[in-house]
Amino acid sequence: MKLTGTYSLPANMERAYEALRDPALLTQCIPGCESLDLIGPDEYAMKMKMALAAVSGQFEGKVKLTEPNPPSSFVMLVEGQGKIGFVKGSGAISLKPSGDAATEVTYEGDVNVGGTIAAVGSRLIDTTSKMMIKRFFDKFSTLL
Amino acid sequence: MATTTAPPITRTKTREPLVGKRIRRREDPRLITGTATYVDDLKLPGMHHAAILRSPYGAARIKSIDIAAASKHPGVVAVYTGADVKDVGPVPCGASLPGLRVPHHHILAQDRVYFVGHPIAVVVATDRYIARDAVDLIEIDFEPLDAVADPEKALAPGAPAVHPEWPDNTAFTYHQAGGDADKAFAEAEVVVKQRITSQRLIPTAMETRGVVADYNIGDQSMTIYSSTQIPHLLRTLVGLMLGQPENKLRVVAPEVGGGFGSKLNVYAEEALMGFVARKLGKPVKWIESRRENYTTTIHGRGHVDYYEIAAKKDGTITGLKVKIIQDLGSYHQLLTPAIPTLSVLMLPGLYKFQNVKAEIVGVFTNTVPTDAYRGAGRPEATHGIERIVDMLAAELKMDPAEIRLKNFPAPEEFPFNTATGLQYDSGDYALPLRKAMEIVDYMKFRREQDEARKQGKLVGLGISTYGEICAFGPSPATPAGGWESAQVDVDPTGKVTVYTGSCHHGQGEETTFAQLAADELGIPIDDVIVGRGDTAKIPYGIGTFGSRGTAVGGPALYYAIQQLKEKIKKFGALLLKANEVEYVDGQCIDPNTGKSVTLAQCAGAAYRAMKLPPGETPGMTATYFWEPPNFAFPFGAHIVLTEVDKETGRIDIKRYVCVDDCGNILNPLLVDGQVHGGVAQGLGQAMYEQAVYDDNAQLVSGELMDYAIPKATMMPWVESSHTITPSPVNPLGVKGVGEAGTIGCSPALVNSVVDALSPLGVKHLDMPLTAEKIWRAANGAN
Amino acid sequence: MKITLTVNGKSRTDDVEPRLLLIHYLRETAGLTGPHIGCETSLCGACTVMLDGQAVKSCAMFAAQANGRDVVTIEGLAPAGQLHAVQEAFWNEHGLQCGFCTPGMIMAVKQLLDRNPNPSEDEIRHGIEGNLCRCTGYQHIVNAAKSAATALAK
Amino acid sequence: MIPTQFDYAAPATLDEALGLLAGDGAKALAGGMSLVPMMKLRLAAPEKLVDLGRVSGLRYIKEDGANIRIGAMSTHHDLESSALLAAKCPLLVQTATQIGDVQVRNMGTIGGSIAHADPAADWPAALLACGARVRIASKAGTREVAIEDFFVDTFTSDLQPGELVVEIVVPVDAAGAKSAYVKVHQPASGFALVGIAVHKSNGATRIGVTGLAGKAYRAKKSEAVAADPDKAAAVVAEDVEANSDIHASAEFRKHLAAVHLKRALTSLA
Repeated sequence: MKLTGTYSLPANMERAYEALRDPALLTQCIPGCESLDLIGPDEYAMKMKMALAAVSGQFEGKVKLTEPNPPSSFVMLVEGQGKIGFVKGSGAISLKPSGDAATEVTYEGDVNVGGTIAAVGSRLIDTTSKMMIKRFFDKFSTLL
Repeated sequence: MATTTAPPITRTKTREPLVGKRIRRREDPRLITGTATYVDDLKLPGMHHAAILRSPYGAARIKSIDIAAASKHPGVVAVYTGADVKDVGPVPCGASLPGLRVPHHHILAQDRVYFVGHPIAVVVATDRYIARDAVDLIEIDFEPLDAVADPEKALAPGAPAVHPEWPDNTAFTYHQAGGDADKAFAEAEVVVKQRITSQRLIPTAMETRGVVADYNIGDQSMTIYSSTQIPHLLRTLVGLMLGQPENKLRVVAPEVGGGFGSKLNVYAEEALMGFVARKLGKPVKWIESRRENYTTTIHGRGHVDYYEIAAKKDGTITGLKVKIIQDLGSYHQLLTPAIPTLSVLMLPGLYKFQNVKAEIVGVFTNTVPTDAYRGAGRPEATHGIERIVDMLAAELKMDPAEIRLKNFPAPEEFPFNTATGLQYDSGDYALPLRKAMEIVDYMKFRREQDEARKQGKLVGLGISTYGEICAFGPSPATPAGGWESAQVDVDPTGKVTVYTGSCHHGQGEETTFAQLAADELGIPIDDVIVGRGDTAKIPYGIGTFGSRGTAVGGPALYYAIQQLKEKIKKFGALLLKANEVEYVDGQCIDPNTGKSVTLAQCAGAAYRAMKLPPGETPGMTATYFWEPPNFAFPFGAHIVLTEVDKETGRIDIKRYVCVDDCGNILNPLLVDGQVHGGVAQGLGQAMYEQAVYDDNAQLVSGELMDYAIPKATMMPWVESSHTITPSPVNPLGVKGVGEAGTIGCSPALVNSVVDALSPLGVKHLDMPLTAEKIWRAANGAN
Repeated sequence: MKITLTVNGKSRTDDVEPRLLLIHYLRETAGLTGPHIGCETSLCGACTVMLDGQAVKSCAMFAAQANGRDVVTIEGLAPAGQLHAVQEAFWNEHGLQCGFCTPGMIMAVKQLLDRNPNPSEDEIRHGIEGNLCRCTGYQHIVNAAKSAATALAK
Repeated sequence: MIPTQFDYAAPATLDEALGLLAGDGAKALAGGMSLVPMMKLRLAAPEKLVDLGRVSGLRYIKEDGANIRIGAMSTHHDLESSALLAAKCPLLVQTATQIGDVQVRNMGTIGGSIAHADPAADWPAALLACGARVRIASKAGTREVAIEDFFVDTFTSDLQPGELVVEIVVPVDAAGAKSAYVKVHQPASGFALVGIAVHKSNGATRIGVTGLAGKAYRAKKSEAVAADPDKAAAVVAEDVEANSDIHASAEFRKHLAAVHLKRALTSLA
C-alpha cells in the first residue's frame, strides 16, 4: 500500500535532517517503540509494542537508514515481525526549507503487512498507517 | 461410447410412485435437532488435538525452525516439522496433461514456503487450547522472497518465480481445436473481442474441513474421519501417501457440512493426521479454522480469458477463439490443471457453430491452489460465451433472445456433436428460453424499458442460456473412474438398506434414493434406509461432485435393485412352488393361483437357506457398478431484471426467473433447493465475492469480514420452474442439477446490468459488480 | 473458575478456564454438539443459542459470562422426541441442505418469531442476517419462517 | 479461534469494577462483540478482563428533564426496542436497528461500542448528530465530555487508562425535530462503508459521518448550508482524508457520503 504525506517541522533543514536520523528521538517518536539498538552503520534492532484499541502485539524488527543525502533526503526501511503478523515499510523522505526555521518533510512510502493483521484488518491498515505516521510527526514536532 | 450390459428390467409398480413427489427429507430430523455427527462432534477415547503453524509469507525461505519451547510446553505431546514427514508421499494431482509440470507437494513445507497458509509444523497436544498456545511458541527464521499473486503478472518477464525450477511460471499450455476457426474468422462479417475474467472465489462451505485419524497399534489399522466428498478415492490416495495398505485404512465421511467441490480433494492435513496417529498410536483431531479454510482449502475460478467471436451479419455465429489464462496457485491439488480443460469443452455453450480454437496457459502463483468449485470450469465458459454473445447482439443491434434462438441446434439434431467433441444427449434449447420470456413477458418489458429509459431510469434485462456437462462421467473422460456403485441389502426381516458409492452432503439422496428404492421394490419408504460415506460399509465408490449423485449414483442403484428383484423372484417361486412369479408391490405373486409371499418372507428364506432355488446362492443382496455411456447435459434459461442507481451504483434485482431442464425430477422440493442454492453462489460471484491477494501475495479477504458471501437480505426471490427433457443416457432420464443455478446465474445478472447501463455506453463489466464499479462505469470513469 | 448455569433446563456446575468460549463449553464440556462453529469473527451465526431468551453467538462470549444464566441450545428447544414448530417448519419446507448452519438458523428464526409473530419476507430476511447459509439461497428458510409463524399462530 | 489466557473478574458494583480497571493490563469487557473476536484471532491479548456484565446500575434508558440518560451497558437491542427513544430521540432507534445483526444487537452495548472507537461503527454518527455527551468514571471520579471531544482518532477515544464509559446523555428531541440515519453496508462485515446521521431540531441541523475517515466526525460545513442539500453534499467530505480499502476507494466513499447526505436532507426537508 502506498502512502504519501507532508508535514512541517519547526526546525531548519540541517537540524530536521539530523533529528530524523537520531535514534534517541526516533525511539521516542515511533509509536510503540520500546528500544532501538545500533547493530550496524545506520541500522538498529527495534522492539516495539503496538497497542491500538483492543489490538496489541509485540514486534521485533529493524530500522535502517539508507541513501543519505544530507540535508535533503534519505530512505528509511522499517520491518517488524510478531505473532500477529509482520509489517514492512520503506519511505523516501525528502526535506525542503519552508522559511527560516521550518522544514517541510515529504514522505513517499510503501507499507506491506502480512499475517493475521493483513487477513482480517484490511479495512484498518490504511487508516491505521496514516494515524501512526501522524502520531510520529506530531510527537516529533513537539520534541524538536 | 461404451454400452452397458444391464440386467433385465422388471416394471412392477401399481401404486402411485414416490419418485416425482415433493417429499420432505429423511435426513432432516437429526439435522434440525442438533443430533447429527459432523467431524468436530467426534470424541474418541484418549484423543489428542492438533494445531498447525502456517506461513504468513507468500514466498520465503525457511532458514531455521526452533520447536524447543513448543515441545516443552505442558500438555504438548509432539511437534513435527517438514523434516519428519519428508518421506510421506506428495499431495496427489489426479489430472494429467501433456507436458504438465508437477511440483512436489510435501504435506509440510520443507525449506521454502509458497503461499500464505502453507503448513510448516504441527503441534499435537492433549487439548486444543494448549495446541494453539504452543503454535505461538515455535520460532521460525524466514527469509522473505518476492512473491506474485496475479497470473498475468506472473507471466510477465522478470516476475518472481513461484517454483525456482520453472522461471516462466507456466505449468502447462494446452491447445484444442475443432473445425477451422482461422477460416471462420477470415470469412467473418463481424468479429467481437473482449477480455472476460472470472475472479478467484472461496468456496466457503459452512463447515470447514476437519480430520480425526485413529490408529490401532495391535492390528496396524487406520481410520480417518474426514469432511470429504470422496471417501474411497481418499482412502486409496492417502493410503499411498502414507504407505498404509488400503485394506487397513478405513475412511469415514460423517455428516458433511457442505462441499461445493472444496472437499473433492485430498489434502495435506488428511495424510498428516494419519501420520501423527500412527506415530503416536493415538487418535488425533484437527479442525480447520475459517482463516485456515480461506488460506489453505482450494479456491475456485481464477480465469482471465480473451474471447473473440466471429459471425455473419444475420447473427449466425461461425467461430470462437479463446485464450484462457488459468491461475493455478502454487501447487496442483487433485484436479487443479484439469478444471480449465472443462471450460474448453463447454466453450460453444448451447450454440451449434463448429469452429473453435482454444488455448489454456496454466500459471503458477504464490496463492492457494484453485480447483473444482461449484460448476468447475463450466461457469467460466458459460459466462464467457453468454457475455460475448450479448456483445455480438449489441454490435449487430439484434435482440439478445433472437440471436440465441437463431444459433441453437434444433431438437431433431440431437444427439448433437459439438465443436469440442461432446455429444449433447437431448434437448430443446429454445423451450426454457421461450418459457422464461413468457414468464417475464419479454415484449412488454422491452416496451416498458424504452419508456423507463426516456425517464432516465437504468433498467435492464439479462438472459443467459446455459448448458452444462453433468453426470461425471464416462470413465475414459474422468481421471479416477466415472462410474458409481450401489448395493442393496434386504435383511431377513425384509428391511432394506441401500448403500451408495456417491457421498451426498446435503443434496438429499438419503431421501431420493429411498424414494427410488421404495418404488422399485414396492415397499414403504420407511422400510428403506440409505447408507453412505464409510468405506468399511459400502462398496468402492467415486463420490458426489459434478452433478453426478443422482445422475450416476441413481442408475447404479436402479440396476442393483433390478438385479436383486431377479433373486427375490426366484425365492418367491420356490416358496410358492411356482414356475414363475410376478413381483408387484413388495410381493411375489403366482399368476396362476394368485397366492403371494412378501419380500420379507423371500428374504427370510434366502438367509435361512433351508432350500435354495436351482443355481442360486443364500442371502439377499445385490451390488451393481454402473458405467455411464455419456455425460448428461442439462440446460436452461435464466432471465434477470434489474434497475441500477446511477448515483450509488446499487443494483436492485427486480425479478429473477429461471427455467431449468434437468431431465426427469425425482423430488421437486429438493431440485428447487439445489437451484436456489446454485443461484445464490452464482449471484455471489456476480455481485460480491472476490478473493483478493495484494501485491505481496497476502490474502486480504482472509475472513468472512472481507469476503462477502450472500446473506438473506442480498438474495432476490427466485422464480424457479422447469421444462423436462429426459436424458437418454440413463434409465432414470435424469440429468443433474447441482450446479445449474450457479452456471446460469452470473451471465444473466451481468448481462442485465450491462443492458441497464448500455444507454451510457457501457459494453462490458467484469465481476464482481461492486457498487463502486457500477458507479464508475455509469459515470464514464474507470 | 467455577461456573453454575442452566443448560436446557438443567443446572450444571463446572470448573472452567476463564478463556473457555461458551461454544466450546457447550460442545466439549456439556456434550451439546448441536451448535456449530463456522467462523471466528462472529459473522456466520452457526453457534447461535438462547441466553436468557435472547439469541446470541456463543462463539463470541466466554462461558464465564454465562455464569448464573439460562442457556438453551437446539437440543433443548423442544422436549425430547418432539419438535418445536420452527424445527417442524424447516423440515416441511426443506429449509436446510447440509444442515450445518441449521441449529443456529432455527434459533435466529425462533428469536424473530418471539419478537414478531407475523413477519414480512423482508423482516424475515433481516431477522436471519446474522446467520450465513451457503446451501439454500435462503428461500426455503424464508418459507419455513412463514410457515412456522402460521403454525404458532394457531 | 482460541484466545490467550487471561485473568477474569466479574465485579458486582461500579466501584469494584473501577478498582479492578485501575490495575495494569486490565481491559473492560462489555458485550464483547468487537473484543472477543479480536481475542480469538489473538490480535488482542489482555492480561485481565473485567466483565461488566454483572455490574448493577449500568443498563437503563431513562428520561431526566431535557435529557435521556442511557446506561453504558444498554444493548443495541435495548435502544432499538425502547419506546422512550422511539418517542423522544428516534434517531437512536433508527441507528440501532442497522447495527450488525440480531445476535450482535442482543449482546453488544452502546458503551462498549463507543469506547472501542471503531471508525466504521454506527453509533458515533448518530451520537454526533444528536449532540450526545459521554459520562466517564474512574477511581478519581466522574467527568463528562461532549461526544465530539470523545472520538480522538482511529480506535482512539478520550478514555484514559482506568476510565470507563458509564452513561450516554442525549437531549430530548424538540417538537418537530426530524432525523435520519442512512448507511451503506460493507457487504461482508456489515460495517458502514459510509454512514450519515442527520438531526434537525429547532432550525439547526447536525450531521454525523462515520465510515469515511479515520474517525467519525461532525460535518460542520454541511450543517452550515443544510438548507440547500446540494451545497451541503458538496462539502460533506471536504478536507477529509477518506479511508480506502478493498471494498471502496476514498473517492467512492466521499461520493457516497455526498449522495446520501443530499438524499437524507431532501427527505427531511
